Amino acid sequence: WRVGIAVIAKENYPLYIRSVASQSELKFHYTVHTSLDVVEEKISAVGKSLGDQRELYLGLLYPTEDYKVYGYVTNSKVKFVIVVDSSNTSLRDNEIRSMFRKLHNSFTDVMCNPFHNPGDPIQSKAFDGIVSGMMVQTG
Amino acid sequence: MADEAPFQFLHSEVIQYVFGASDSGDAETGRNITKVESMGFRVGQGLIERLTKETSRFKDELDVMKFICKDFWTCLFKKQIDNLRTNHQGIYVLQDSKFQLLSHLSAGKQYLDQAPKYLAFTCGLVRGALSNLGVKSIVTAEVSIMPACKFQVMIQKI
Amino acid sequence: MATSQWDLPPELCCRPMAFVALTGLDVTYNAVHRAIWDAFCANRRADRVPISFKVLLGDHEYPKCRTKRTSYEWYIPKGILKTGWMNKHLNLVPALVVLFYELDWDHPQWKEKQSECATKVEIVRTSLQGRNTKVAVVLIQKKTPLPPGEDLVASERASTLCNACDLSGKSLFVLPHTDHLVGYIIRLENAFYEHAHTYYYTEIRRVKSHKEFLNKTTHQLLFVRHQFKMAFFSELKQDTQNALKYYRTSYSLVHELRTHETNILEIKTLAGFINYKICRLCFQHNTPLDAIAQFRKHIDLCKKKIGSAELAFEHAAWMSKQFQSFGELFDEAIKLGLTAIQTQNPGFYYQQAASYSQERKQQAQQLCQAAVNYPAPNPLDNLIGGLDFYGQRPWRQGHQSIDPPDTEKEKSGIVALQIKERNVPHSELIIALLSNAVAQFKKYKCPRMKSHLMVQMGEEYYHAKDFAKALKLLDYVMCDYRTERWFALLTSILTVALRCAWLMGSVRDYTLYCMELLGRASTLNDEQKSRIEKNFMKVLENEVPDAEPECDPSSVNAATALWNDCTAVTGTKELHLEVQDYVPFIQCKGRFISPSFHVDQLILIQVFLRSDGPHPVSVSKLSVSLSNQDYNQWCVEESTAHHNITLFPGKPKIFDFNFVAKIEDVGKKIEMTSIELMLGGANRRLLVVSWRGAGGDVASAHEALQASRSSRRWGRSLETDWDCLSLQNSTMIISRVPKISLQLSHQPPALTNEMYCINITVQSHEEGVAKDVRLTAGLKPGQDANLSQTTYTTLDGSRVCDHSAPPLLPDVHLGDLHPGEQLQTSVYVKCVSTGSRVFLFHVAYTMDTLVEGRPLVCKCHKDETITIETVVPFEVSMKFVSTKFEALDQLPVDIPFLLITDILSSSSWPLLLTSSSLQLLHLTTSAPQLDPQLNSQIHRVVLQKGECATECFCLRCPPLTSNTSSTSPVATGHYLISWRRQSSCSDSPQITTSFTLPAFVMEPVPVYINADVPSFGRVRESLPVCYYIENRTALAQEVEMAVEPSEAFMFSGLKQVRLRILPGSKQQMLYNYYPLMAGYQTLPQLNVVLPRCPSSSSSHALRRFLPQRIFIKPQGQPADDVSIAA
Amino acid sequence: WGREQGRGSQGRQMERNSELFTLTYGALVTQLCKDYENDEEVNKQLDKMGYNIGVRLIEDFLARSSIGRCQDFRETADVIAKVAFKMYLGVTPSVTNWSPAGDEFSLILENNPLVDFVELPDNHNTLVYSNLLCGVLRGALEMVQMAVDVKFVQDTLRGDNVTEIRMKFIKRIEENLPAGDE
Repeated sequence: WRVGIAVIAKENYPLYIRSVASQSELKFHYTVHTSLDVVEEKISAVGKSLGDQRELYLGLLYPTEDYKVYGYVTNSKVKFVIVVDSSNTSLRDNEIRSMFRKLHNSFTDVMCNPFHNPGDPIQSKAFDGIVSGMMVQTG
Repeated sequence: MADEAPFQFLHSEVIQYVFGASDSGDAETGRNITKVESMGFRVGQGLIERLTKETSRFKDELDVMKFICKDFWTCLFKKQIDNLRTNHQGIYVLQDSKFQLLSHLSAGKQYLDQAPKYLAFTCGLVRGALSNLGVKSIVTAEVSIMPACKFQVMIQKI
Repeated sequence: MATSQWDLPPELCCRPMAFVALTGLDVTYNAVHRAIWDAFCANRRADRVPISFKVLLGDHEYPKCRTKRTSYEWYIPKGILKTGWMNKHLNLVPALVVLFYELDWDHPQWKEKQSECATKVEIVRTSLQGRNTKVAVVLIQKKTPLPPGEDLVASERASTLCNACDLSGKSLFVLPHTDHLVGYIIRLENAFYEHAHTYYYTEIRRVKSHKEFLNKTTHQLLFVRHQFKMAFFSELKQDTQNALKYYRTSYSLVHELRTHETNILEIKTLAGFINYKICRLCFQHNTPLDAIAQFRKHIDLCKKKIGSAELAFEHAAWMSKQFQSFGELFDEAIKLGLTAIQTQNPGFYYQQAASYSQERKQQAQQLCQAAVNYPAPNPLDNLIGGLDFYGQRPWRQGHQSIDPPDTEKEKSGIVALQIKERNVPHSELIIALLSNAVAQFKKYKCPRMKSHLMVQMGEEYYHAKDFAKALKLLDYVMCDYRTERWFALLTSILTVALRCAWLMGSVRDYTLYCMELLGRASTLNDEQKSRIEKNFMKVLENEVPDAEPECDPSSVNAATALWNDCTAVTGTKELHLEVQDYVPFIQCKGRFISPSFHVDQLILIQVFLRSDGPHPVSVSKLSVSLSNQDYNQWCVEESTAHHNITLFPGKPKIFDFNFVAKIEDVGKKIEMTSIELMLGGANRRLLVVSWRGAGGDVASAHEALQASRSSRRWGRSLETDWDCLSLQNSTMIISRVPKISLQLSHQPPALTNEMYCINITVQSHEEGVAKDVRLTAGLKPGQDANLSQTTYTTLDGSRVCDHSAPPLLPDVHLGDLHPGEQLQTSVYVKCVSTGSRVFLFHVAYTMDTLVEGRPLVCKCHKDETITIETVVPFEVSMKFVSTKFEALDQLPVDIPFLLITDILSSSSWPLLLTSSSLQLLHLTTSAPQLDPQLNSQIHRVVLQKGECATECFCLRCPPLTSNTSSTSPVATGHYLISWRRQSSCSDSPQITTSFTLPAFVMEPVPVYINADVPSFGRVRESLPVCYYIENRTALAQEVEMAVEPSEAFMFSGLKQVRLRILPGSKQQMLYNYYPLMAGYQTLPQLNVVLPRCPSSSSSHALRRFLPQRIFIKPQGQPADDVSIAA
Repeated sequence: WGREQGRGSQGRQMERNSELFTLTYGALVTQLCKDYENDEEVNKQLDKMGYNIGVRLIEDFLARSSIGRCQDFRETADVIAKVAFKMYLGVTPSVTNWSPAGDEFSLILENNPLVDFVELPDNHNTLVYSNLLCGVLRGALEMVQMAVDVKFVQDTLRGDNVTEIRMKFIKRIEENLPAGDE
């Protein structure tokens, strides 16, 4: 996969996972799941140290040979994870940021849909649309 | 734009709908209170999600509470909570000396028994907001003299 | 693990140290030499200079030095770095050769010795032809040398010796063989270190000097080589800063080389070497970030340098090794105190190494199948021991031009390598790396990363056909993914686990995984599920399930055999599966429909079953086990010939069970301990699926929570409501609701010590006879302990109960109670202390009832409690006063005085005081002989609240006997009052309350003076007053007495008199007073003095028993007998 | 409508509060969906509740906007669109599609605040999500002696690109009888 996007519930189970698959879908799942280690660590760090960064954007979680994993956590402890191919050097940090912001906005609308049950997997055309847009843009 | 009016009309209509005209038994009333409360809960979840979009992550419980008293309350009722007190053991008392949803009930004893109906939704709002911010709680409210109102938040430690 | 061609050579990985050769030491036979050698090499601590010593023979042959090339004109290098080079400078070519020679300054044959030494030196020099290696001489001496300069002989001989061996003075050392050996040695080796330094310095200079001869076109290899050599020498010189500098340049140069098929391996190899050195030094300099940066650069530069496609696996292998060795360096640094972080720790590098090994394996599998038979002659074994350049091909060493010299050789070489690769234990390598990574991630708080790697390990074990290990790992991590609800991942793990289970013929695991893969947590598509379901059914039918797809065919046969064996076993095969901790395709939820039942109600249990599998499943038996097994019989459902239980996909089925609770379970909890479901069965395989408690599984709790909040329409059908079905795994059995009423009547408050009466009326509203009605009444248990000490309960109100009566009366039989009847009884409680008490009235009885036609004898009971206050009935105050009503602080002996008692009622109910009495101690009545016991003055007196009754008794203390005479207070007895409530019936017992009279000190009166005075006088009429003086002492007493004049009286009689009174006798003095005024008058004061014993008492003290005043009536009135007490 | 043209904190504030309204309405609708058997009944209930609001809202409206009696239905239409909707929902629907008789017209909402964020699930294909509005209009107008018939004919929620409310004048209520709930 060249790029993948995932939304993870407060309790760390997947709410939404989508990737432009060029490699195995499964590997993407694993990548997102393992990245939660770092996310959790960063979240728990808040308030502990003085110089804790409390931005929602968590930045690059960890670099690996073939992809970069970025993280973002809402105040409701819902996590967004964006994974891009490490060969994809075109993406600047602030582009990633704006992707996350878009995701967050769209996610908030989903949360406000009275027919959506928070905690259920995300089934929303609007959200799908936003994500597809990003896939095209970055993929 | 008279922006609080639609909500107030809607709110009291919701109360009307759920509780009906006649005053039914305690058990029934209890169930209805829960119903309204859970509606508030869901709305609170949604609102807080929007409200905290730009704010940076919270430091701790107290930080969250302050946010509820300031920004959240302002968003709901265009005013802040007048007084926040805590025993530092997970109990917070939020006092609103002029609570919007009671202001139209004319003051005086005879309405005091009606008050709980009009507080349930807001209790739900607060509980929903908190739970979405990862703070499990029980929220109750009490009125001593209209339209002043105390909301008590009891944090559930898991 | 055997060393492979990809391992870095030890000469590269070791820490280079200056090499110094020691000659002239015979360490085997010569003890002194042995000692010296040990001092050099034995336990070298870090503070010693980094030198590696070797003992060599004096005539040791050092590697020949090639004659130095004067021009590089026609020289084409054959490779970058000779394989021998590093080792040569580490172990073969010394920086310094030290010759040890035993010679004391005052040696007799000095001359001979000196020349012998010189020749030895010469031999060494010749064998070092052309090298810059230094030579030094150490004289081993027996004598301790004198301080420098003092031993003239020594200095003189030293210089001659230097000349003889043509050594500089700096190269001649003396080693006195004394007890300070180590000290000397350390000084020596520091000196050697100096020499080594200069040696390597010159070597570096030498290599540098070649530079100007080189040209960029033909000698790029040499640029790399020379930089490397300088770096290496710098390391030997312990100049790591410069070493790093040289290595870096060398590294960039190596990448400037033009790469092509034939040299790419060599370039990568060298790049790898240099990179390793750089990273290692960076860590050593504690600049880990530089190390990481260098490594990243290295990888980015080399990633794409794959080389020939047929040998792609080599590249993967090499990459893997790069990551592994960096990981090791990193780990090493951490062991030396570097701190790593979660996102930057060696684990990542091991993991990457592993993934490259996996890549290697895949490529090997693709590329190496083709190769058939190993080419002969073997292109890989090279006649002249090993390669002479690192990273070259054995079949074309030294070849540097772009295309291979001999395409045939090239081909066979490749084939040989491919065939060789086939024998590489890839999985073994991968697993080793993975487990390294696991260890790291465990350390750096990455549980999920850890699990992921363990999954990979499991899968690798599976590929390596070690199914047992694979299954163990997978089963271990599965639950993490299950509980965190990552079902896609869970499914993939399960599928591998399923294969393992099948291949091992492990029926249990196989069935379990089938059940979960068919369940809602599985992301398999329908036909995959159908396939698995088919196999699942086969297991139930005791047939051999089909092999999983992708199972490696070679293992399939073996597995099939295993299955055949275990199906062959005769008899019904039972298989028990605990599925609670999984997400099985059959869901089960049980509940008591109410959290509590009355014992006379039918207890209802509902069990909901639902299958998520693709096809209907038939169940042979469903049973619920309860905490009390006796009920289990009622909670069984079996499918029979005409009715068989079938679960249709997604269609929940409800099973209702009911039973009647046992009496002995009243007040107890009944819990579901488990729910069991039987599939298959008779002469096939019997599968018993069981859930703990009331069922549910790993996923159901979350589903329930979500369902509760969802906006779906509930209550439409079970299908939709399934998720929000909640479990209720226990119920409380409570006793039958009593149909009797219980009334209590009494008159609070209770009075202390009275027999307080409580009337109880039990009224039956039962349809049947309430049998064996029993009353338990009295103090409610569990109150303040001393209440039970001060409360007594009895049924007998006719007499005051004693301490034997219990606080609580248990099980008073009241007989049977017929419908509509009522019965009454009274209970009496006696509270001897005030305060409030809670009293319990518990009426129990048994009823014969029918529950669903089944007879049931149930116990019912009704409780009432009342709180009763106990107060004192009255306050009693008692005081002793003199006959003149003056308060007494002591009791005068043998002189009458008064006891006055006040009884103040504080009871809200009228009290009847029947009588009172005194129990005297040390006291008697004033005139015992007249009336021996006092009779009560209260008799059937009724006191309302606040009213008071008073009694007065005249008492006296009998004359002191020796034993009673004391100055300490003595008890004077008790005052007893008998009483009861006026309201209480006449035959109800009297309560006697006793009060202790105050204790007093008895006061003997030695001389008692009293007077007879009429009750009144009349103005101008004679008034006779008679004084008595009684001497109670044992001595005769002189008494002087005088009457003071008074304006109220005239009197006749002795105005002043002096008389003596014998012991025990009494003197009488008569005075005739003549009152002058009417009204209360003070009598003339009588002054008494006892000259004999003035101490005994003041005249006042003597006077205190005398009346002081008297009433004088006016004149001329008729006498009446109104008497007024004086 | 505040959200699109974010007008600083003032506008945001208003937006926030209208969110409270919007979300509360959403909660109400879903609650009704739980309480009632089918969408039709939910629609009916929404209309009824709207009516109850309408009859009370009208005083508030007249008080806020010192507007006197309307001469005719056209004027009423304008007041509803330009004043009422603006005042309470912050949107100004356009008034179009007058029937020749001038007794029927459409309110076209480019943007319906009630349905922000809403995505209808498939099992609610007959739900008229915003039906409350019909009730409100009906109730309010009845208080000013106008019996009207109000219904949604287009809805963005159903994929139409605008939301259209159709209003039909029925009759003038002559005697000023107190309007009770129905």
